[in-house]
Amino acid sequence: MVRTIGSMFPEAFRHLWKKRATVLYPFEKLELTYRYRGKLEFFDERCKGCKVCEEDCPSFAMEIKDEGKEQDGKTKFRRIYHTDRCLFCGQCAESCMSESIILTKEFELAESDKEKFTIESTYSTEIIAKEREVKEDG
Amino acid sequence: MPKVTIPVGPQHPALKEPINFMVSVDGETIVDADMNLAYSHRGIEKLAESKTYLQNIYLVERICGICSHTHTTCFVQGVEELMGIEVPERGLYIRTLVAELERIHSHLLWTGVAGHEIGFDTLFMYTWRDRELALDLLEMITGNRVNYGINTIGGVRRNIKAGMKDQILKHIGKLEERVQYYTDMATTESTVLLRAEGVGHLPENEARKFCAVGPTARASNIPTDVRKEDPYAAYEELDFELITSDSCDILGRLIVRMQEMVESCKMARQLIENLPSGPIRAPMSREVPAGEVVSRYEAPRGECLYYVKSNGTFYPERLKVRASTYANWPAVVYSLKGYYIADIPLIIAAIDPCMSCTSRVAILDTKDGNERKVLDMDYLRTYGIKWYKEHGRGVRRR
Amino acid sequence: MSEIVNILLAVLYLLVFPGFLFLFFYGLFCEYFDRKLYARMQNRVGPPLFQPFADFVKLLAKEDIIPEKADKGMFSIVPLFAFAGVLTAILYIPIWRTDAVLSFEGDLVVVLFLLTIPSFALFFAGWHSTNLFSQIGAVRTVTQLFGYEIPFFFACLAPALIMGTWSISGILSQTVIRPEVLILLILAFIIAVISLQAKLERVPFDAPEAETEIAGGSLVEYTGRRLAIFRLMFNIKMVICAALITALFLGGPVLFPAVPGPEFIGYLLGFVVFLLKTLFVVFLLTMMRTVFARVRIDQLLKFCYGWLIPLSIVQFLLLILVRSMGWFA
Amino acid sequence: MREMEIETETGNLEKEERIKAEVVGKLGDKVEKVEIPRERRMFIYVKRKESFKDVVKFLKDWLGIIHVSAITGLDVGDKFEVLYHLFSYGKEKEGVEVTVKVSLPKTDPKIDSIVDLLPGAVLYERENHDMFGIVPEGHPDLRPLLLPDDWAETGGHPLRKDWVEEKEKEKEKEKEKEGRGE
Repeated sequence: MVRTIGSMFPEAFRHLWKKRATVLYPFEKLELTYRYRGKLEFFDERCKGCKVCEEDCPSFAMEIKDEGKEQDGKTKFRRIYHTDRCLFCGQCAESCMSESIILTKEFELAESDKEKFTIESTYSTEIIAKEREVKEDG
Repeated sequence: MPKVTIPVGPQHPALKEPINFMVSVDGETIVDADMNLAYSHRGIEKLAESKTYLQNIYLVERICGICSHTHTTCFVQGVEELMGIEVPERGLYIRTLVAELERIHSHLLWTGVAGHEIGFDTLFMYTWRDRELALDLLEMITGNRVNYGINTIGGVRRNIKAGMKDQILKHIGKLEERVQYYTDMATTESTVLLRAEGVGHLPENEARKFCAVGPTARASNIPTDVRKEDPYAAYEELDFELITSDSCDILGRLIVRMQEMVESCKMARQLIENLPSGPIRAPMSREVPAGEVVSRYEAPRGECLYYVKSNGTFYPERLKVRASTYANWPAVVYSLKGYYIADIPLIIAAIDPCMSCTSRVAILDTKDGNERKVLDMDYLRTYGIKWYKEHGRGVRRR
Repeated sequence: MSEIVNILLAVLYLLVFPGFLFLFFYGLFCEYFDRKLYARMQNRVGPPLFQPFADFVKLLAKEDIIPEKADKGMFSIVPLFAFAGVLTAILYIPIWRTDAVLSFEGDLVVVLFLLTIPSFALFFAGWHSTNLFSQIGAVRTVTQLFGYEIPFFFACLAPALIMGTWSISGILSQTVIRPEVLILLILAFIIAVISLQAKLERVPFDAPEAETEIAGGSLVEYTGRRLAIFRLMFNIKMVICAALITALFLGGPVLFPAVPGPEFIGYLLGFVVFLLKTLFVVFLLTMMRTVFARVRIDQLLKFCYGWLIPLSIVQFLLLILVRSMGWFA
Repeated sequence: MREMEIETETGNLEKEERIKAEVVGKLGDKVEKVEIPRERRMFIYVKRKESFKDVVKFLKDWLGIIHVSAITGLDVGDKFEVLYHLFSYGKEKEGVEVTVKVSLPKTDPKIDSIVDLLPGAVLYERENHDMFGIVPEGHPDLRPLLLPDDWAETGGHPLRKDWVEEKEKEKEKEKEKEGRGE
């Protein structure tokens, strides 16, 4: 076998004048792909309250609670999303039949206040006729 | 000369995760070694019994951060076999492509770690920088860099778009070039050869005896590779070589991994060029018929085995995971004997160890030494907060 | 009156320049230079200029722990002992002109002796920490000492042999007269730089403190102030060794050809030249640690006894031949 | 051309059938049944646990199956099942995963250790000892492997279906105490 000594020398020497490979986060940020799975965003008006997301979530980050019926007969729901439990797999968005869950590119979710990890909203199952956005991937 | 027993681990700079080797040394030579595993056992097999099959995909994905695709594919394959689903061709190809990219990134990572263990930090920095190329590709295809989340029962979740092909081919070309450079560099550089050649010798019969898998076995001249022997996904249609080395030492494992990366690049190119059209996933139901299945997969570190037993409900009755590192431990203990203390990190690192477990339990010896108590994470947290509230100032003043 | 001035001057020499203060800052700067170059060659960013200083201050503020089973006296005194050793050595090395602060016939041997003190200090520090890893590191330190010290001595004594004087200042003033002699010492220079790398316990010869093998070796139990002193000592040792090599093989602060002008300009220029030359030596050391993997302790000894010592003997014989032929007399 | 022929031949279940014929022929009374669910997969059901080691010995000596992939323990209600995932090395597409299945009564979960035959099984047997309390008789070293060293005294065997977490047990006890207090 051929033996050399210091065979990395030219490569190392060349790098003295090369731009660093390090990305100085948080001053520089890389461009994320549109497929990135970050914090969830909800279209409450589309949700039918089928609870598939709650059922499929591997980390119990999603809760949909029945709040009884409103005066006009619509069922009222409460959605609770725990960002601290969420592992951003995107299964809920995939399972969702009404496409009311969208994944955003937001990933800097650190908070010092624990309560901010729980995102709640109350809504009723009124489906607003809105043109459906086509999901980017099958 | 008296024998000294050195504890290597559970906390040791050479080990990235907790494991303990009690190494008996005579001077600088190792005479015996004993190991203690699972400092951080997560109980995933137990947990899996209480989750649905769909949820379990994401659970097993988190067994290992480096070969996350390995675990999901192995699991999903088993479940698909139980359900009798035929995965569309395109789905299999994408699955295989991600698997090969993962292999490249894992092997590059290993090369860097091995370099670090022998004090060659420049190699470490360069390989990890170039590993970004593979990670970028994975990010582009799957959306994430570590836990890809691309597998689902019946196929894959993300498609490869037409515009991606060029970039994938470009990156693979770059990767091939770099891999070739590292192969030339690492296999001729004298200081690397001094540390790798003849160290950690694991002869073929011993490797067979201890049931070594993956590159460890292949470097001991055992031509075993699940992709060849028991083809899954799209490997049957791919043209690649099974790399073995007869040197049986760490250099052999280095060469095997290096050349496997070249083969992986080749395979990725074939996959992207012959990507069939059609759907990427088949429809699936949530219920899995009763039955049992053994699923095998060639992880970057070697054979990975899943045993899934279903009882006809939403939840698996038993999920057995045998990750590849686990199979290689007896071989490591064997190959440690007779070498120097200085060789310990490299011999351990040579199998690319991955403990991949975390614990939620700590056993506390109370002061009298009789009572034992199980402390859970909540208790430890409140205890820590309390302690710092009481002692905080004193600590700072000192 | 002149006695008081002399004493004051001596204190100044010892504490400010070229003593403690200068060495402190220059040592930290050399660490920065070394780390920055190392990082740049690895395509990284590297530390900012004040990082080594910040590290030092941070370590001073850290909790100081002495292991229960350690020999407390030895554990505490050893870092100071090593530190004092290297600090004294600078007084014999020329920094801004051809003669050093102190010099006498034979000071080269004294400097070489002072520079071995840190290794022994490291041995005692490791041995008295009573930690398994530190004791292995201590034993390795001494084992390594027997490897590199012989070629380093041989290489450093080669200029003395050809110049006919055992004083560093004397060697330097001879070099000024006959700079062409340095060509004969190229081999000795290479040997000195390689064995210096082993002396400083840096990659590829860092087996005594190999982080991934024995978790930092001798210093594994050291924390806080004592570790800060040890680290500073390593930096200063690097500067002094580089300065010694500069003085012996590279002509020290002397600029060839000499620049005419007032004396203080010559001194200032000499100082700048000294800095540049020591930085060049540090650069060579950094380059070595960038492109090699660590060798095992047995391989190091094999290398020292198989290559460095025979080569240094060859160099010696060459010089003896040259001297006996009277070519450079 | 010949290689091609061999490939197509192994496409059907010839290799598996061959192993099956050997096993059934030579060990007829010891083996309950042999299943071939698909290509390269086999399940051998052993009748009685006493004769299990003979089956492994036969597989090793006659068929050269020496690779232990894993050993799975299984809690099926009234008994334990132990699955030995063995692997027969082969050329391209010829490897066969042979799973040997044995049942053990829960009251007496003991089985012969196969470490003396196949040393690679050493860790897997220890693992099952930890997780199910299945005792491999003749195993050289049965210290806890995955569980903490002092676990077995108090903790039980976590992968058994009736296992309850220590914390849960304590909670239950506390509840009982509270109930009594009221």
